[in-house]
Amino acid sequence: MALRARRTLVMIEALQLLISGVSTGAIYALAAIGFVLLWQTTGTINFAQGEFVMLPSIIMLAFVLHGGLPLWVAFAVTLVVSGLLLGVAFKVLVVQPMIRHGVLPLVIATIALGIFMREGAKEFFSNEAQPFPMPVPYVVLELGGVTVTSHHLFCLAVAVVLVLALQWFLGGTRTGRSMQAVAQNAQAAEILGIDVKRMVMLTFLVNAALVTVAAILVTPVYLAKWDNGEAIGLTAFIAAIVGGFNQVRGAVLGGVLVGVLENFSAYYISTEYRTAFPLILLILVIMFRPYGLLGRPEERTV
Amino acid sequence: MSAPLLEVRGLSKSFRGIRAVSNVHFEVAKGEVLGLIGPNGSGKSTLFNCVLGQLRPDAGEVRLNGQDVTGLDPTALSRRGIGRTFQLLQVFPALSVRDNLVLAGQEHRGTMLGRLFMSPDAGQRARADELLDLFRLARLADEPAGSLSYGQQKLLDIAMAFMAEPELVLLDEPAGGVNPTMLGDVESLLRRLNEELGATFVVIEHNMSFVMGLSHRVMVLAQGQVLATGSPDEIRADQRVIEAYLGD
Amino acid sequence: MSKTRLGVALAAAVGLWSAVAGAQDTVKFASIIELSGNGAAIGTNWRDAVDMAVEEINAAGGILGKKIEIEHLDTQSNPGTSRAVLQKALDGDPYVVLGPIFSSSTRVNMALTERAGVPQIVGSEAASITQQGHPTIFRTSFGQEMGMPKLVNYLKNEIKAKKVALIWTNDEWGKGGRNTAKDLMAKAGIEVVADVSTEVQQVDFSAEVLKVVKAGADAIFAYCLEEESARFLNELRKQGYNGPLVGETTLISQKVIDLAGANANGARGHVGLTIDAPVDLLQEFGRKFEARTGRKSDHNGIKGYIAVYLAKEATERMGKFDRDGFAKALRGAVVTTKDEPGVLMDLRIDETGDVDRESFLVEVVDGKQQVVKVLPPVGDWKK
Amino acid sequence: MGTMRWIAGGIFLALLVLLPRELKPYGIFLMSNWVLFCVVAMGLNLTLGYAGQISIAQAGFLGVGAYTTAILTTRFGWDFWLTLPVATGLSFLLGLIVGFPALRVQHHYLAFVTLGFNILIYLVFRNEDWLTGGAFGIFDIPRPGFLGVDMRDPLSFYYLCLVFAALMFAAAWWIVRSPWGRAFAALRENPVRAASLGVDIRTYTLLAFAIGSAFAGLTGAFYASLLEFIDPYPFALEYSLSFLLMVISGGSATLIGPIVGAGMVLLLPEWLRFAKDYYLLIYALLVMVLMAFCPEGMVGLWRRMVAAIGRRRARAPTERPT
Repeated sequence: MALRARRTLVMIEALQLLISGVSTGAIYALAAIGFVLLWQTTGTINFAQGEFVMLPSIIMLAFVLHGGLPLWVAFAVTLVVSGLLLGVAFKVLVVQPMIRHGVLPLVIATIALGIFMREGAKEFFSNEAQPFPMPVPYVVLELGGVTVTSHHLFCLAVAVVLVLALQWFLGGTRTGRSMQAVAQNAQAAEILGIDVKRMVMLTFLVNAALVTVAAILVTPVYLAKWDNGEAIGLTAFIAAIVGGFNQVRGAVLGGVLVGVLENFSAYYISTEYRTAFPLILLILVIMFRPYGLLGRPEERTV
Repeated sequence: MSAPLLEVRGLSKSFRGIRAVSNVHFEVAKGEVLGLIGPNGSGKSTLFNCVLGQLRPDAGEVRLNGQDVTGLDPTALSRRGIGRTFQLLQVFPALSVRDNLVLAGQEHRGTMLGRLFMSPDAGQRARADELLDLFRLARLADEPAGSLSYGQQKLLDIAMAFMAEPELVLLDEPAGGVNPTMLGDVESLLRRLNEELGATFVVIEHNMSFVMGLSHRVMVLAQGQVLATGSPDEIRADQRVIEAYLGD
Repeated sequence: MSKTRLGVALAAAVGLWSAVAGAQDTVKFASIIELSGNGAAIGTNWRDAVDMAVEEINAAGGILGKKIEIEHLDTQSNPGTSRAVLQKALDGDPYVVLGPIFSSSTRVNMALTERAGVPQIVGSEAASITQQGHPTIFRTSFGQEMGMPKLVNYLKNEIKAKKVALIWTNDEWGKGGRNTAKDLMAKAGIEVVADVSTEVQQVDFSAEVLKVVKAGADAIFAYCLEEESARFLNELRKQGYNGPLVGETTLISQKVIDLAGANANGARGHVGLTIDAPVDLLQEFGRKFEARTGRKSDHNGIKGYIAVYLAKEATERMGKFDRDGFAKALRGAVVTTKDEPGVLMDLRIDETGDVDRESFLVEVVDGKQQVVKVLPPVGDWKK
Repeated sequence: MGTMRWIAGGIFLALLVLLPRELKPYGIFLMSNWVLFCVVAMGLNLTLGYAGQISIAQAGFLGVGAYTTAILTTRFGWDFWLTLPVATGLSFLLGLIVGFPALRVQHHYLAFVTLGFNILIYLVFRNEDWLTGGAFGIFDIPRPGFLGVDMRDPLSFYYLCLVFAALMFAAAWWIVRSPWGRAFAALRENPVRAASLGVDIRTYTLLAFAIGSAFAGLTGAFYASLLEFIDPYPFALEYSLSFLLMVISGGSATLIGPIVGAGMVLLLPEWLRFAKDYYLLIYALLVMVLMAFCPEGMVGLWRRMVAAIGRRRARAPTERPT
């Protein structure tokens, strides 16, 4: 009897960790998807992806605090601003001039861009963390010993809807399929009469939208601060690679897996090494399934 | 007749159930030039890559001087005396012409650690200059290989395959993309190498007059199998070969 | 061109040249402080409060007639950089060095001031700093070895906790506090039933909080940085914990209350310095600071403010600018607010450079700090 | 051109010897730091620039050497000089291990594996208190004794670092012009072709990592001694990114690129101090501009300028009307 009670307790704990992990992981997944899309279409490894999540949260908060806008209006406005800054300006001013020089200079440039965004947010907004309003009314539910908040459920719902919509868009619409075609082989797509430039721009806009959504989901828990991007960016890389660098589904799996793995390893193994476990997973995946858990092997070139 | 230099027995290779090379047998004698022809997709390059360790054959064996070398990696095969060129031009554009040659020879002698303490030219300079003269590249010796014309790079590519004094050289389309004037140079060079220095070749080529003029024997591949083997004249007259080329 | 002039010209050209010592009627203070990196928020409070003190003193005629000239150098929250910039500051021959706050930075660079014989007044709290025998180091807030016993006593005597769960930020400050607390608890017969570290910038606290909550402790002792404290509090309340919760200043500071909102209610913390203390001078400082910067000062601002006035007091007691006499003037000295209102509270400097004075036990009630108890100084010098 | 280069080198060396005599301790410290980081960047340049293997773990390797020396000198009372072979050997070994993934994956995958290794190394430094002192670090690391000179004097220690850096520069130069250097270049440009020419690309790939790592590890010993204190922070990921920046912004696959790059990364923030709080902003912007207009780094920019001047000179007579 005591054993059974213990078992139930263990189950409840595991469930608690799982739910938090999945909901945090869903947010990582959004950033990871954008990361993967950029890689697919332009070969950009965006080392500033974490800052791409941080900046919209700061902008949104600025609209709320200084502009007096309700959060959802601020979100809509920020979506536009992100599209311009993180989509159009990023593509035109950073990626376009540098991509022809190869991967490394662009890597360096995005690292510098990350510093630039961090310092900018610190200088022109605040060097301290700020609270961020919840997008939906905050309710704590207790279901059989497991605590779930309305925010958890909201994160999950948004992520699921967004990923399904994205899958449908990429697979079921003409524009989406064109985007996929460009991602797989830009030259062939061009021959097929696809407007490659437009598709690439669209990818950058989709990324901008994804990070903005990620921002409104993560910041209420994580707080708004200029250096928040570091941890999120790193986790998004790991998620993207673990899941599969050339697959949207893969990035989703990767994000959730990393979120859950962090929680479980912190609880059952070691909090001091909580960041190590996703990295070990990353190294194992790269060594034994370099194209990711759900990814396809890339074409071999001799 | 002495043992053949290269002996390939029952070699097969499939990709996802499609047989690219199927039960291929052939031999190359010392001093011989064997031409390897066949329509696109007939398995020539796959056969080459299996022999040269780029791909692992599913079945069959490859013997060099009677020794089993099946499944050895390209580095080991190179050190055992097989040189090769690739279908696409492959020189090291940032290295000088001479350095390309020295590189092609330096790993065949001495020890790994020894090479760190060797003179920079690894004792290969004389041999490199000899080949530069032979291939008429001497005046370009210190230019980066990337600055050479296509034909000159092709020559350099072939010269690199010969640098380590290999027993056997496999050339994958040595005439591909070379302009007609240069083509004669390439052909006469290869013939000289064969006749004067006794070099042994296997040559994949699409240019029929080139390969027929150079080879002692020609082997025809179609759909992964050996269709015919014989002297250039016999092959020219073989009805099956003509059909294979015109067929599909 | 002579060798020297060539060198000077080149050095100037490469930008390595430190400014030549200032004019005769000024005295140079160097402040080595966290202005970027993850200590930027606390360092900024320090800087602004130090500037405020310097302006006040200069407006009132300076120290012994000399105006203070202050330069702030950024440690980038990095110990290596803090050492480099302190070296740079020492090249300019300052009278006294203020800062830094991060203990790791102080521990790296204090050897330099010791070698140069320059007094250093730091904002760090790690116990080890005043135990290295540095002859001219001082601090203006409690070190962990002064603050922690007060807290452990409180856990033992007031809360009557037998089992305590510890949660701490995994950096040198958090780990140092945890080590000190663990030792003291062992001596006090309190069992540590959970010992959980957290990362700076950690996103999800659910695993850590679950560990702490499920440990079956009588009380939770939290020793996290302010942002981590806020994230921790949010998750803790989410998981429904309402038992006793104690910590240091960083658990219940105004910043944490701003970030965690109602979730901070009920948390108790030991506070050495707070602008909400029932002390007129502290409250007045808080108002002046807010008027000047638009922000509320945390304890780090108060530390910096007192540091400047402490240097002034030491100098005026000597009647001259004398680095060697500085330590003699302060060590073992009691400084009351009657002597120097700028120290804000009566205090005593002990023989190692540590400070002793009253402190407060504060509880967050309805989003406000409320002083529950005034804790007397460790020593009995007051009466 | 050849003599010009020797003269320029001589002037540069003379500056390195004479300039610090005029500097205050902070300037000397900065220069010591710079010459040491030059060696770390040279090592990464061998791995990344010459052999084409992306590595984002250089700061971790530096840390392995620094901790080895720190632990052996403070805990076991070893002489500084005796710790050098151990520091070098350990970092060499670790470089081999980190290099193994490069046999399977390349490009961005390799970047992320090595990045992961760096964070793991950092976590070990920070968490294993019993070995590394954890977040508290290790204090009172001695300066080496050398011919009875007091190395606590910043200038003397700077000269020791300078001699060390000069020797390492010579070693890098030797490796690059030896047959190994040629094999590294082949590995970078076309590993498949190289293998077909008998170049053992597996061994060379591992060597490229191990040598680059050993350069960093050996430097770590001097770095620990320079700071006299180490904690985990200077060996975190962001410093590996800094070393990457040094190599790329200076000019990869050139001998002086890392020297220029290390100078830029260390000294540029010093020059920008006038900008106060904005210096990192300006710094980041400058890096982006450099990458956009001159991805071959400063050495590439210099070469382009020289070439442009050469062209103008060659063209000048024809342009002038007669």
